[in-house]
Amino acid sequence: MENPTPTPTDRTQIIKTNAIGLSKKDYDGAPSTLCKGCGHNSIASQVVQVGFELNLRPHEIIKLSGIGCSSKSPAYFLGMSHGFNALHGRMPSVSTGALMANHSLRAIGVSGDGDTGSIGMGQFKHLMRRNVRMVYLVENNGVYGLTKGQFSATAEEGLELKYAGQNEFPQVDLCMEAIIAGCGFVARSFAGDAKQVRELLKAALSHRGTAVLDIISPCVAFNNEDDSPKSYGYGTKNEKPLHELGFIPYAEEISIEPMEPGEFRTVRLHDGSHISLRNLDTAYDPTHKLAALERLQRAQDTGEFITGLIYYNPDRPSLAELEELDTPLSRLSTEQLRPSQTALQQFLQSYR
Amino acid sequence: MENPTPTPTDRTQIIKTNAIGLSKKDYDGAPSTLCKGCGHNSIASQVVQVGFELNLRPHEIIKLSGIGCSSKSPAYFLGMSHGFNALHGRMPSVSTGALMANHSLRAIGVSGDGDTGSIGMGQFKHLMRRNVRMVYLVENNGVYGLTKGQFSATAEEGLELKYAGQNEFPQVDLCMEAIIAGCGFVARSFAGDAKQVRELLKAALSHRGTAVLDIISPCVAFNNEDDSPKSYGYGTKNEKPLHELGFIPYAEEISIEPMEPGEFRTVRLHDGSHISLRNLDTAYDPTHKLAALERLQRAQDTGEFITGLIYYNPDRPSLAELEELDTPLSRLSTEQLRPSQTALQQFLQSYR
Amino acid sequence: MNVLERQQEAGHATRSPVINDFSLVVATANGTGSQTANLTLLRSFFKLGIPVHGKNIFPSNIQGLPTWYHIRVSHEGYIARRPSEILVAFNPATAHEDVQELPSGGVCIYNADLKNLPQRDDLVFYRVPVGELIAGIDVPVKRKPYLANMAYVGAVAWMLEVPLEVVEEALSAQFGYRQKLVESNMQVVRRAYTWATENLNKQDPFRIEPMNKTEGLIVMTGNEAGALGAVFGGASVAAWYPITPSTSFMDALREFLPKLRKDENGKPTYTVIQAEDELAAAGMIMGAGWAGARAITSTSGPGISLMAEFVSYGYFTEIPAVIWDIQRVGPSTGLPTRTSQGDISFTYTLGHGDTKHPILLPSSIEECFEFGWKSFDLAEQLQTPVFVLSDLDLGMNNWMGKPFEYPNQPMQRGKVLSAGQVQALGGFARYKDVDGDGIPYRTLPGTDHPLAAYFTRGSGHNEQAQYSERAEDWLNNMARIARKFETARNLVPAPATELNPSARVGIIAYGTTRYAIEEARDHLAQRLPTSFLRLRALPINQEVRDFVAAHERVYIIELNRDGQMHSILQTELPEFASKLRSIAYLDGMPLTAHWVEDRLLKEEGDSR
Amino acid sequence: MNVLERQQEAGHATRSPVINDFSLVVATANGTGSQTANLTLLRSFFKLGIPVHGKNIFPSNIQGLPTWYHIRVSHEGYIARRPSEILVAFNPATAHEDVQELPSGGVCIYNADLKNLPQRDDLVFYRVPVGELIAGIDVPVKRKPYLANMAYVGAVAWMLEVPLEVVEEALSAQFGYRQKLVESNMQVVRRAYTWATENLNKQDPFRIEPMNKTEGLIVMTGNEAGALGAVFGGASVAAWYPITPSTSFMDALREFLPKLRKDENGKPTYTVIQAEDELAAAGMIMGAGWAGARAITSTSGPGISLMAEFVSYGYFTEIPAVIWDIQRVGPSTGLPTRTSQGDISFTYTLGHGDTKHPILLPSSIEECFEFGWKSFDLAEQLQTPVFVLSDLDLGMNNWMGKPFEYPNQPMQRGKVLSAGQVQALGGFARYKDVDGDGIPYRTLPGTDHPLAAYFTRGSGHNEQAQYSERAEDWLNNMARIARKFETARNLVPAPATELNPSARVGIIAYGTTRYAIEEARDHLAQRLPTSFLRLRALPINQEVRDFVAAHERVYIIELNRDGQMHSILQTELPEFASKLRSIAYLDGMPLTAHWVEDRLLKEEGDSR
Ligand SMILES: Cc1ncc(C[n+]2csc(CCOP(=O)(O)OP(=O)(O)O)c2C)c(N)n1
Ligand SMILES: Cc1ncc(C[n+]2csc(CCOP(=O)(O)OP(=O)(O)O)c2C)c(N)n1
Ligand code: SF4
Ligand code: SF4
Ligand SMILES: [Mg+2]
Ligand SMILES: [Mg+2]
Repeated sequence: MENPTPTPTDRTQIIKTNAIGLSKKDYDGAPSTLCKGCGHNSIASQVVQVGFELNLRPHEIIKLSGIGCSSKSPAYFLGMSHGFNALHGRMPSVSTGALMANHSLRAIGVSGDGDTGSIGMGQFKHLMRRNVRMVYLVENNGVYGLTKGQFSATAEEGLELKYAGQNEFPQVDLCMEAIIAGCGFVARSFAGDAKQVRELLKAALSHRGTAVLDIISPCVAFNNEDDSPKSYGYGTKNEKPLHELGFIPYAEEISIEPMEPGEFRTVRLHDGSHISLRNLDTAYDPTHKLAALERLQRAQDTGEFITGLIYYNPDRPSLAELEELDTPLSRLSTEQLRPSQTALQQFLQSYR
Repeated sequence: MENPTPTPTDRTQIIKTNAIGLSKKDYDGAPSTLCKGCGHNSIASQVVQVGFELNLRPHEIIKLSGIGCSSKSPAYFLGMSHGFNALHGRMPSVSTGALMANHSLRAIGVSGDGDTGSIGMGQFKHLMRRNVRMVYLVENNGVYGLTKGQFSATAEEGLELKYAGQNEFPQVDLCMEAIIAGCGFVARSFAGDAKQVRELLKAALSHRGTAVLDIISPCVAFNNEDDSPKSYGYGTKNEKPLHELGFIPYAEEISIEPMEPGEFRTVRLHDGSHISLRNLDTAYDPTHKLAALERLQRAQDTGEFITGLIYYNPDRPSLAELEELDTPLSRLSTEQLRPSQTALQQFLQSYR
Repeated sequence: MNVLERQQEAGHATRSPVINDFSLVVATANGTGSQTANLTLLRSFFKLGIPVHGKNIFPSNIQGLPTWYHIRVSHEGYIARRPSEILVAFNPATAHEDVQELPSGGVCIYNADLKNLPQRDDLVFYRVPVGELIAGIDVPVKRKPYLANMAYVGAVAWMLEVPLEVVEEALSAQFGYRQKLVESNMQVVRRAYTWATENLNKQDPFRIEPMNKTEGLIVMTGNEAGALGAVFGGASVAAWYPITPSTSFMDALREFLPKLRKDENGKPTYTVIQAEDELAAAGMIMGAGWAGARAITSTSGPGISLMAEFVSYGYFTEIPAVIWDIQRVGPSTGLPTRTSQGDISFTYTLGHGDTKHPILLPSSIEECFEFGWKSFDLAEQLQTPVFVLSDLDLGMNNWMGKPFEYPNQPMQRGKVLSAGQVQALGGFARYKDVDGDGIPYRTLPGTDHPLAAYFTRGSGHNEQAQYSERAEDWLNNMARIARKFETARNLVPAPATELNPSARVGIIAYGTTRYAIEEARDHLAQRLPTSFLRLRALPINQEVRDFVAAHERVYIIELNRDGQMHSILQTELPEFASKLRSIAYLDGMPLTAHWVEDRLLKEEGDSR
Repeated sequence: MNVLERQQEAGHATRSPVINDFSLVVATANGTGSQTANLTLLRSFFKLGIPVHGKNIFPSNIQGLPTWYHIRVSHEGYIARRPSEILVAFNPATAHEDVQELPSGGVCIYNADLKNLPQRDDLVFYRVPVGELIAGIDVPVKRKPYLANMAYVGAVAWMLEVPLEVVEEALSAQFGYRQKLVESNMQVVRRAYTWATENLNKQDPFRIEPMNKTEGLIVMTGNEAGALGAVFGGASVAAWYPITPSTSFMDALREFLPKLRKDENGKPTYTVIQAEDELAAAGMIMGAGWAGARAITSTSGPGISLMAEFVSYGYFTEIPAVIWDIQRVGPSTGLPTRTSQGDISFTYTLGHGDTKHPILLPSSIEECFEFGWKSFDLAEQLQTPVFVLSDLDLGMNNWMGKPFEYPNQPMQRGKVLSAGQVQALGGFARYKDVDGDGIPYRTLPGTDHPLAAYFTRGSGHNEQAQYSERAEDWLNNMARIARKFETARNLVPAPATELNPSARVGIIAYGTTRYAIEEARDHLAQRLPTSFLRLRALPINQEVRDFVAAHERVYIIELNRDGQMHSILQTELPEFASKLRSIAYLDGMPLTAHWVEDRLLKEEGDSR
């Protein structure tokens, strides 16, 4: 049975619970109905793990999605949080509305590459511009899984697949798209790299505005041949993390210093927590937009599978900040929502 | 009266005609109903001029647009060509369909910044990916002119306007968007720079796939205060051409050499014509994607108003080439469209 | 039949004065600022206590194309459109045709610059030397052209004998009492007035005389009234994309909210987001309504088409939201600056699959205000998207009305469970019909209880909101939603009915066609007495059935081509289908009483 | 009433054989490759000359959720859904419920791995030790799980006495005669068959016997048939976005076109573009139809909603295009893998403003093929978007049919003027009603004549296609388009009517509900004789009016909640509105004859 409303674990059992007394089970959702081995499943289980480790209060979270196998995943985590499985490609607008109604909520949005890059391109770009505070997970497999494997906009040019044939069009790089649209937290990861996914997700939840995680998530049914850049085989063999990542909850002030190859540094996140980066191979500075674009383009040209925090810039206020929202609008009293009778009479004076 | 179907100029008059015997008047459209001084009007008249100078055969051209003041302009040029004033933001899909039906036609699409950057973002990006052979003119004024001056997606962050107030969101740079989406001909110009607009338009018409011209075109009604980057005042004062441009129809083979500052070189276009570039101030090489992105980003950061051919790469085949279209589909005979009776019988065998 | 014809009928040899009963049209070009001049005239008549209404017939561009402003002045209080007897010809492009259209006995006040107007000796012509009159007035150059319009204000004032102090008062209101502007403009008005007094002699019968019929009334556009209603309805999340004629609705909302809806700390209790298109606007109000905001958008035809998928979603997932459709002429882009009632059937069942949506049908600024707040109550009570179908005529033109009544009931937030209630109930099932009215209970995100959460999805679900492909779950759920629609019948505003005991013929209409119909009914009182039922909402209730039952023939009069409401009523009242007759017409202009009379008489003639 | 009941009625002491008259259901999990096994059974019966039909009831996911495949075998030729007497229980998740649902006297063949099935001694159980049977067969590991399904093929073959060579023939066809695959699979089939012969003894009455009722017939899905029709209709530009259940339509088109539509130089005479969404797909076919291609798209409910704005545009600008809606259960995402007739009223007037669109309503693969080509002729003759409303049941399931008839008329390209004709006429007016049928003339872009060009726009225009805001231009143009729709009435396919002289009751239906209705009518021949009119298109013609007139009561039977066609007919035939009765039902499953009989008898009971 899908999405049973779970209840907090009975305390009498001896089960490991977190700081707010919830067990990992309490962060589960319904059993997955996705294919065994689907990348989306491993991502969902990382969300569960992160919820547990960060002591998230389920009722403070909302989970949203579009349509697709990927977009089904919110049903498979955080069963005690409100969920919204929207329309194909339209999760961004729904999230925007929901978070304007109640900006105290923290939102985890899940989308697919088709849901975001094909039908959803417009809403995705404009969400970035508005910088709505939410985590935007793309479970990117380069195909439309749920409709049986057609190419999506993120499929590599020239890629050949059994059902879909050959892809004639250049791939959409969602990280680049997010960056030039103004997104301040852009990361790429790999469903096979559980630890990195977790650390990035934690950092993303601490970001001030929209945080995009473009997670390559193999479709074992339609796009998992080892020579496909979005397969497990390819990912496991070729993933090239730009740095080693660690998330440090609520540490004291630490500032950003420029970094040399292999050097270690921490970046302060909006809510006071930090993320630590230890560069691997090359020096990479995720705080420079052009460097990020350059790196992504190079990776695309050379077929490198780079992962990590690709761009970070906390300067732009979130939409709720811009709108100067205070009390969540959904919590306003009737009195706050309806001006007085005298207010009406006065107002009408100027129309006499 | 709008859009009168003009007839070729009566030869007996002594009027200057071009190589195919048409006068400039023959390339006119209906009288404009746009505001006096609107940038869109000057662009329309450049299209007329280019049609005349390039000896375009009106019946070989189609003109398409979305909705907006800008999108009205196709009615004001090439009155002897078929026109299609589509839906808001949907000109790209309509153009794609029309040019698949008849890929021998040359298409001039006109859109606005709202039509392209707001409602039309998705179709714009996907048109670039498909590389449909057409000229895509954006008459970019940073506002929704026809609906009385609200900010569009290309308005500068922080810009203040009388009606629209202050713009809180980062601007969409349509040139960057086009480049990362795979467009091979990306230029920016200024409605006030008639010559440059003409030369770019000519070159664009010779391009193999989609050619994007992002033309800053002031809205005198709603966004023309001298301090606004999309005003005449600002443009005239600050326009910074990256190079001097010249279009050379059908010259013999000339290849591209790397160029030094101030050096002169020509770039061969798909149909054998050329465009000559003489660098101004800095060395700028429009054939390198990253350099182009870098330049655009820098211009945005420093508020520079750069114009010229920003990126050029003729390598990708057009959609019609990819689809291996030969005889225009709209010209196929009934025989070519309907297989024989025996073909049907044979085909059904395998379903018995 | 216009006043002049009536005069002739009355067989006057010399023309006796026509007082407070005429229609005047000002012909100018778009973007010449004539709106100020026109509203000044309108307000002058209003301030003199004479019932008046103005209609702006403008083109779909920003500058230069023909524009007509119709002012109807009627001591009887009729405000429907009526062919004008008085023309102010200030647009060279249309002057010729405009003059031709005047009825015999009409008046033409024209700008002296106009060349070769048609010669008609059955008209009275007044020539106004605008050039001279505005010469040397000191105003910023930019405003210079606008001054020309003040010349006709002065001329009209002279002709109709409007006291100049009244004009000045009206003008000041228009310019927000910015003295310098008022002065420079009044200067032109006075010059024109004096010039006319000295150089023209009045040959026409039209005059105005003060009355007291506008005592205590207000003047406002329907879009302003609707937006104000939304403000008092607690609109908290508005999302929109610009489109004529709905833009001024959101402009008003954005103007009113900061004035009326800051909290004790000066923080906004609302937010208004300009979306990238209508798809996004629809998604935003869905998300907002789901999360507990009072969510609203306004749009017009093309936007409605783009919202179809989300409305189908909102119907099935049961999310409250309010959608204003300020109707313009469709299909497609159609006539964006002309009025229509052409989206009725499309919105009533908007979206794929079996759907039905409540629709409110305002006909006045009072109802725009009322439905402005009530639509939120209905949306949250019924947990479904609710439409308000206004039109360009009502939305963008200025109408007289009574000062709005403050909402006569506390806000209805519908069946929302708090954490405490969830605790008390030991859980809840999102889509269960607990009360038998088809309306389930919901919780808002953020409700602090482990059993409060549920999963919203557009795919099949059972009472617990769990994914389900089971036939019986689908069947039961959709049957319940249908019951909810039955509940709606008696929740939505009831029709306004005028039963005429001696009438065998009934009229059903909705929205702004009422004014032409009401005037026509008065004229026909003797020849063809009628009853009148004005629908204020869909779905219909028993009252409508009874009305139809009580009459031999019922004409549904509406402003579209296909008789959309007529079709809806035919399917809702099959037993009466054949006595329901359609009178549908759409050319972009509001109906005239004259046309309604003719059509009714013709139809009745045919059916006798 | 199923065969078993009938047997009991007939009061048999011992159970006499039931030959070629049963329904069998195979219960498996999605993505286990059972489709091959099921189609092998289907084809075996077909090859034995017995009328047969299969329905796949599958979930909206790719792997693991329950799936049922129903096979109806009927010597009488009935192919409607019928509750199954024979169950192949291979899905642990549903086995318990599946067994419960069997009628008394039914049969259950089950996988020995299944634990604690319900004990019912009114059923016959056959236990099949699948594990043993597939042990050590050599196939690529990946295919191993699929083999299990072959075990039930063998067991069913034994039970129903299907000759193994027939099974092998069918199997080979399934595997495209790839010998190695066929061999390994047949091995399991044989093992199961032999094992059953040796270890089971037949206690059930069901058997099949060869007949000759499938002589010369073909088996195909509706989507394949429709796509093939489009290929012979000259489809040249197809644009689409994937969506169940329409995806297989485009898959078929993309498979067939290269085989049948290369020109003499091997160049394609078509192109198929996968769009980024349905908005774009709609825009592409508008552009293509305008430029002279035969343009087509296929989609389902959510896509229809997204196409609304462009369809309103196409209606008003008069652009030919064909839109297939393979209906699934809505509203919203609904049940994407279940069948429905729920988009009828939405598509009929799709788009804002006054719009009406021709709709073709196929009920068989023959009609899918026929409408596949005819829809292009109609779209180009009428210069408007034309819908073909199929459904998931017809589109995705395999149906028997006669080999398709080659188009019986040359292609109708409609009123398109060549350069020469424009020259001869000295110009043309795009939107002029030259012939009085409401259909104007058009030219294609690229027509080499200075007067050939015109400007297409969704805003108001006059006969010359020039921009116009004039009231009379709007009125005339829309009136002409309405006339065009009247012309359509006699151009679209006429209904198929079976008049029964002794019938006072008529039935009107469309699409795939026909099979349940035809079977029901036969059963009711004595108790309740009925006439039957099957709509093959909208708008309706005189024949429909006459049919309704000729009967006392007419039931419109359809697969949706709100009786959508019923409503359309009520408004088209107001004079008969009250004798039109709605029988509407939607739970995602195709109707059964049994249900139709009951409902009809009940309704007739009530109305007596
Ligand atoms: C408007 C609309 N069009 C089409 C579909 C059909 N559809 C469902 S999911 C999907 C694509 C999903 O691809 P992606 O977002 O990459 O998710 P994945 O299944 O690959 O995880 C499509 C086209 C739909 N549900 N709605
Ligand atoms: C679906 C839809 N939504 C909204 C509109 C209203 N509308 C017409 S033009 C326009 C914006 C045009 O802006 P832009 O593309 O920048 O053109 P400009 O007028 O500035 O040249 C809008 C919102 C419309 N016509 N259709
Ligand atoms: S089809 Fe692909 S994306 Fe969908 S569940 Fe299966 S593996 Fe995952
Ligand atoms: S409003 Fe602006 S964009 Fe539109 S015509 Fe006038 S100047 Fe041009
Ligand atoms: Mg995908
Ligand atoms: Mg603009």
